Amino acid sequence: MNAIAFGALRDSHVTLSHGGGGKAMADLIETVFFPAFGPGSGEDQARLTADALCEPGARLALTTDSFVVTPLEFPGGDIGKLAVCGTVNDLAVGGARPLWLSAAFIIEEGCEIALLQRVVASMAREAVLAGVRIVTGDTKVVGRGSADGLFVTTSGVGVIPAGRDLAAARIRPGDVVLVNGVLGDHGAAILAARGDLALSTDLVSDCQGLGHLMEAVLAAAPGTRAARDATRGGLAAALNEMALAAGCGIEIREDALPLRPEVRGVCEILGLDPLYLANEGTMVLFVPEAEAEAALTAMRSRPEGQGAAIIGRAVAASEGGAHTARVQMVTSFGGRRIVDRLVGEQLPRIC
Amino acid sequence: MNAIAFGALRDSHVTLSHGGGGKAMADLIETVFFPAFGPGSGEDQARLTADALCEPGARLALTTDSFVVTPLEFPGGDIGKLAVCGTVNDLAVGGARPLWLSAAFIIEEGCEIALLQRVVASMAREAVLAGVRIVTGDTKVVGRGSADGLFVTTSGVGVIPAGRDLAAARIRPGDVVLVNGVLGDHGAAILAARGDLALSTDLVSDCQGLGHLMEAVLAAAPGTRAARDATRGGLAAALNEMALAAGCGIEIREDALPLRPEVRGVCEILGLDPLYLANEGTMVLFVPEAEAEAALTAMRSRPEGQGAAIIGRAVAASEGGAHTARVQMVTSFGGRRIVDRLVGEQLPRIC
Amino acid sequence: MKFASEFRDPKAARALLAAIACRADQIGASREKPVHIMEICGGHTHSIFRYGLDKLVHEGVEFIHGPGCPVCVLPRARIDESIQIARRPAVIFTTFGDAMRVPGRSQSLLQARAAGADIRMVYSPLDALALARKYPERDVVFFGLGFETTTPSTALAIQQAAREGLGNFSVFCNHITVPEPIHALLKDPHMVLDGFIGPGHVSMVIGVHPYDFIARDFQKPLVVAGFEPTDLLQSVLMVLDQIAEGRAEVENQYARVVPDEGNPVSLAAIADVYERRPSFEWRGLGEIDASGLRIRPKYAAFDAEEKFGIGYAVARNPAPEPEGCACGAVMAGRLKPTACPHFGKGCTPDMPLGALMVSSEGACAAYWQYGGARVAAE
Amino acid sequence: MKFASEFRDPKAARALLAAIACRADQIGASREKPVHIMEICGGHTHSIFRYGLDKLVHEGVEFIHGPGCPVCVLPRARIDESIQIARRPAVIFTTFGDAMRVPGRSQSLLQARAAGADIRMVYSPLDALALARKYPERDVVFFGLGFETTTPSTALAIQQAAREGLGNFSVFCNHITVPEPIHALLKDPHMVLDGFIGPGHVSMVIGVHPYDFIARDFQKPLVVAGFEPTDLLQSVLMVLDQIAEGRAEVENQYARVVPDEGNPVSLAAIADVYERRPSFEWRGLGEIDASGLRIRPKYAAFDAEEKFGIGYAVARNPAPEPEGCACGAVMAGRLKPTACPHFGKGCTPDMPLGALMVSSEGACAAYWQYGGARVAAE
Amino acid sequence: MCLGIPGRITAMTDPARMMAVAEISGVRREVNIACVAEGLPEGLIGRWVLIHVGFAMSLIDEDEAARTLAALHELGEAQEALEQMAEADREMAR
Amino acid sequence: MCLGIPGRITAMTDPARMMAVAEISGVRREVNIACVAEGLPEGLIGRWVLIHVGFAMSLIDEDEAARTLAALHELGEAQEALEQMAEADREMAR
Ligand code: SF4
Ligand code: SF4
Ligand SMILES: [Mg+2]
Ligand SMILES: [Mg+2]
Ligand SMILES: [Mg+2]
Ligand SMILES: [Mg+2]
Ligand SMILES: [Mg+2]
Ligand SMILES: [Mg+2]
Ligand SMILES: [Mg+2]
Ligand SMILES: [Mg+2]
Ligand SMILES: [Mg+2]
Ligand SMILES: [Mg+2]
Repeated sequence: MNAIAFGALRDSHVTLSHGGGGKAMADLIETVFFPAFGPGSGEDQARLTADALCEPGARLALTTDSFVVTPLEFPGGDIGKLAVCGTVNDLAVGGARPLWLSAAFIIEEGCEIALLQRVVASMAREAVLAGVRIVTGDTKVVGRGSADGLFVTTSGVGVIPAGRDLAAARIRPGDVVLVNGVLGDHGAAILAARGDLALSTDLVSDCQGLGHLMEAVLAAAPGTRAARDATRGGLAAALNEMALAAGCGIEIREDALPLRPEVRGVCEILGLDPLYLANEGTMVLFVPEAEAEAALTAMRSRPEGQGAAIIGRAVAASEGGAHTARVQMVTSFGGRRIVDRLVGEQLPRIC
Repeated sequence: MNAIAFGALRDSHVTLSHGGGGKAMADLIETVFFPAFGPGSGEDQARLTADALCEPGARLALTTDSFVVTPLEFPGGDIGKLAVCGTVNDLAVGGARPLWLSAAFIIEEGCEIALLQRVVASMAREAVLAGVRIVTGDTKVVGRGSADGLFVTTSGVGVIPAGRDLAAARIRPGDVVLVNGVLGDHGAAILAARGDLALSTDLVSDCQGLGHLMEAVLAAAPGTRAARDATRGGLAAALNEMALAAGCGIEIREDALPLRPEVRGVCEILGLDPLYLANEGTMVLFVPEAEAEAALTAMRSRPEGQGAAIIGRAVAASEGGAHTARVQMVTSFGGRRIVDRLVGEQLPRIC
Repeated sequence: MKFASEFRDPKAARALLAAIACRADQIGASREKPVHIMEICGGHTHSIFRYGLDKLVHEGVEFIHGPGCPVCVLPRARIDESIQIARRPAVIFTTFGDAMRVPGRSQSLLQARAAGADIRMVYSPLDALALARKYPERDVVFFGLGFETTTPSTALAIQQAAREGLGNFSVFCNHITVPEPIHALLKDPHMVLDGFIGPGHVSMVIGVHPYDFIARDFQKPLVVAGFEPTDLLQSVLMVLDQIAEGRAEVENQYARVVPDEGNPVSLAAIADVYERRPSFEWRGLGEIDASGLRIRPKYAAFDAEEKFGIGYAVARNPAPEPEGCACGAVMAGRLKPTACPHFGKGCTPDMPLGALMVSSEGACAAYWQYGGARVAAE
Repeated sequence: MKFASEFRDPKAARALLAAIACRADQIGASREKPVHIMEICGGHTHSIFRYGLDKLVHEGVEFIHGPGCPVCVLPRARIDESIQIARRPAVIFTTFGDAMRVPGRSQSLLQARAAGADIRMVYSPLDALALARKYPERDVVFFGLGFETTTPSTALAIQQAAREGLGNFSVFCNHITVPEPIHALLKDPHMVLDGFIGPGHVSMVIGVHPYDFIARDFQKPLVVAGFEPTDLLQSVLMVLDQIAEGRAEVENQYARVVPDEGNPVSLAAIADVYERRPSFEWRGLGEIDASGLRIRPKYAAFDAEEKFGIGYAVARNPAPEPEGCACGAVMAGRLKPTACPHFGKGCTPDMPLGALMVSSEGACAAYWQYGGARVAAE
Repeated sequence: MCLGIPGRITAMTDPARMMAVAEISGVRREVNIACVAEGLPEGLIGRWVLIHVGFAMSLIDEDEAARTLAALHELGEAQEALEQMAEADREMAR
Repeated sequence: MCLGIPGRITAMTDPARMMAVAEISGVRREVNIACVAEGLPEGLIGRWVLIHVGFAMSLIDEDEAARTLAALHELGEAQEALEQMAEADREMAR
């Protein structure tokens, strides 16, 4: 770098100046964000209209997630792709058609600007794929050691067309449980990508948007009861949450769970259970038995649902005290065990 | 603490378990967030309807901000109050009536749960005052040293009634510039509260919601052109941004600027300019001359506008090159100087 | 997965279960008067619940879950001491994830970490060594934890550190051994055990002969077993066979991994680095003579107890078990987890009162997590 | 604000401006042939622009902005050296905010901080001392910067550290003195200056006599001035009075703060802690004999240059000024900032090429920020 | 108590420090092979070992494994035959 | 070059270390008073000092300040009189 190479636009790394509300910040926004997302409104908020919102019976859906992931770039994605897909998916699994996203960045001083540009480009790409627009945003810079590189918070607004009402409370015993693909790829890929466990694999995160898949499923299986993306806490957390809301039990079959050998390998090495590994493009779906095949076919007809499988069904709530198990698994060995929520995240263990 | 005092609900500080997607996280959410914001929908998104949104000509407004502040609690507020007011204000200054907020929390391992509860209570209180509902949220926990205690990102959805169109581009030479109160209180109070400069003052942040004030102003001065909350970068940043969008100049009078002596004191000691200090409940408003008095009176009739003042006016764009000054100040001494954007945030200086 | 999934064949398992049922009937075992077989190792406990073997075997066979979970038997005082070490500003305290949630007197390592201690999870003592190389200005302490399976790895790490002169590496040694607590259990006059499933991975280090006293002095059969479901069922059958035939021998079901004489390299490393402590405290069981290892004086520079003057190196301050905790009785096989008055009430995995609720290998946690109690109750 | 706002009275200012105009006419000063008055001190430059005095005074009075901004004259090599110190893992490098954005050869301190160096802004060397007490295991280095006003504070901090035995505190000393560069300027054959506004706060430490040579040897008037607008205008008038009357004296407009003899405690502390360097590098001006201070050998333990073997303590590697930079000529009063070919093009506050664009006290930055150029151009 | 997983040694990384790569279901990790090297690290490539906390603790005896499996297989076949007979009995009884 | 602000000493905090509290427009900060204490720190309370980087560098001479102000005031008054005369002249000229 020679003496001329100073100043906002030519900085290679983010400094506190880029968050100060002055020229350097404007330069960062104009250099990094506008080329990817388009220029802002110039006002403090985006102003939006959509006919779909005004149709009688339509409802607006609002969701938000903060994304924190190490490393920021990993096989199969990056924090930006995650931030768009995660919020799109939270809209989609509720039956909402995603329309608009906001994106707020908390950047650690020292973050590489080229990295930021890659993340933002990845967000823009994923938004196009999902058919949403990133319409407003925010940038904050915090001192070194006050964040972990980059955090991205997205919020999503979508519209739930009249007549759609997906909710876990609508699940009935006998409903069929489906997933759209293999489990645990994201969690296992991230564990390996972090490097501190010195594991090397060819695993790739499953990070992907599920909006189009969900529309396809709803077209084929309009009676679909409920869906959930199986993110933090994995399939086990999603099923437990839904069983609780539905007031029923869920029984899954170990044999039926789609799992890659490498995911099994990571789990064996670290003593983890793949049911609790995070996914970022995998959802669990409850469909009335009569529509199960239609839903499965619809899923398999799209790339996001190639690996779709029926993994179990909803059953009557079992009697018992407050601690009664809601989710059970029939093991491939013929036994039966509870799939409970964990206390916290799984820790690698040796015994 | 005795042996029984373990487990999620009885923890006094956040651990990584509280972010793991399991029981500890559910406990945290149920113990800290639900009592303040009400229980969630049980789904991944909030589902909302509002008649106002469906009126012909109405537009939806969407905004987002991440809040990062040290210390998390300061005289006059805390990060939670800031997060609600900041987003409400970004909606309000665009003429939108705030309806719904999302709130995403990034919590550093070790964060005191009692602090979290105070912050969340403060958000709930401020939401009630502003007449908005916090309808969805998210919680992430990051390792110690990967965040600075707590970051809060709020997004806001509001509705801009038909016929309202506040935009800096509508400002015309001759328009009058108003502020609703004293400048720089937040920035100066935070600088002092941080403690590392060892300054002690009785200053209190101006953090407050401006939605009701904005409605009052718009009722009294329906011709209002544009407004902006003068947050990061202070009044100077807001004016420069607006002048740029308007393609005109702005002239303010130093005499007319409402400033507390303590703010002046902090600025003298640290070599700062109060025009660049952040505010969190102060907005700048452009009104046609004919409506200026009405706007001023409407402001002063509300507590948020007690200290309102006319501070200048829009003027024709001055000729000149790319670096032509847009905002100028007539000094109390009779001179005239440019009020430019800074490069980054102001640093305390000795010379 | 080779050498694992082949041993999960349901057909073979059904045959083994049928044979077990036949043998159990033959020796008159019934729900009311069951044969008590202790699986010593927490890994076996885990497999039993993971595959639901406890509910598949003949009702006359009752599994008693032994003390072989190193995390469960780690006393509160040792957790307190590890936190004391971890809190020192220069220290990076490294541990297997297992130990993170174990409650000490006032905090777990997870909570100490949240409160500011630099505590990092590693998969291997080798990763702790790598940290010591990476941060020469810090003191990297490894929480040495586990039975004979794990003991060689820390011994080899210490030898490696000594070779490299890594003065900033040390081990907080909590290694314990299997035979001694079994001896203590067998001497208990209320002992009800009829036979043992021996720990497969401990045995690959120490071989099968250290269990000879069980057969010889106490006339109980022991079969060293692998961890897959057919391994376990075959081993149960082998124990029942011995009982039916009036034999009491040490047998090896897991010969594909366990050499009868153990692993000579591991045994040499252990002998070089460690010596027996006069006694060591076990959670729920109290002090047991000669049941723990300490680092020999020649490696004192790598002994965190010596380096920081903590633990058995100074006057100790043992913490009594929480009141009403029945862990000792459960580990001795005198009480089922569900019979403990705290089970599922004051004691759950998110708020463990006793040690057996902490690790997923603890009998109470396994009952809870895998529904040994809850599914059965339905 | 007492002792400040009273000196901003527009009425008095108008009177002073009228008197100045009268005196200027009287001595025949005009836009074409102005009187050149150098305000040595960057603080005065700042006040002139902040209050628009340059545009209010008679057009025959032209302010020349002197070298009295310690940040502007800090050479790039010293920034490089400070970054070298700051990058050491144990170091906490503390600095006034002013220095954060000054470009070194490849980085500013702000950028070095973003790249991982532990660099903290403080308001006072006392705050750096407090950090040294708080972090005994770290090396706290204070970036000692400034003219005689600031020099006593670091001297007192070093004395205090010595008393407390704070071995982890040191100062990277860049203190410089006012009279020497003025002497250098006056010796320049192209010198155009007619009189000086003397630095008020430097003078409260050193008194007025160190400027005697200016009047005596070079026959130029100098008036030590305060920083409020009427202070400055009154001082300009006093300079013009001397010119009109053919006098060349050192006068003191700022007697409320500046004792003629300076401050004895400060002078004693300076004498105790510092000695003159044979020469010191000034950005834009080059090496100037005896213009810098270094820490005396008896305080070598607190001298970061000695402690870390950096800077003048070893072979230096001075960085040439960026090509085409006209800072030297601007500081000497031979060029207006706007006459520099880089001004507003390659050189702006967010991308400063030369030193004078960095600090808000730098003449070029002040022209830019306060519109000395831009408003005038309209 | 002690998680052990079978893995195959695929490459040597640092024979002096007794380090090699093991592969477990497509996942690779560097492991210490001091306990199984028997003086000739290179001979290990392709061998299956039992891995615990990053150390190869035991060479898997493939013949023993095959024997156990064969016995299990036999048992399974016998069981199947029994079950088919029982099934046939039930069919007939209907 | 050197930001200096007038402040008033309001309390002693640590006389041994020469530390006192100064107040500047309602803002308080601990400052070192070694340069202005003249052996009797307590006598400083109520006195105005010129503060730079946390050090009281000079006692403000209030008489001198008053003198300067009086001169400025006089000048201002004279100027006002002059301006009024000029104004009156202009009025008359209309
Ligand atoms: S339920 Fe808790 S207290 Fe009771 S035996 Fe089990 S772990 Fe111990
Ligand atoms: S414009 Fe830049 S290069 Fe030119 S004199 Fe000013 S600071 Fe130096
Ligand atoms: Mg969400
Ligand atoms: Mg999501
Ligand atoms: Mg924003
Ligand atoms: Mg998947
Ligand atoms: Mg979700
Ligand atoms: Mg906003
Ligand atoms: Mg805002
Ligand atoms: Mg979420
Ligand atoms: Mg205000
Ligand atoms: Mg705003």
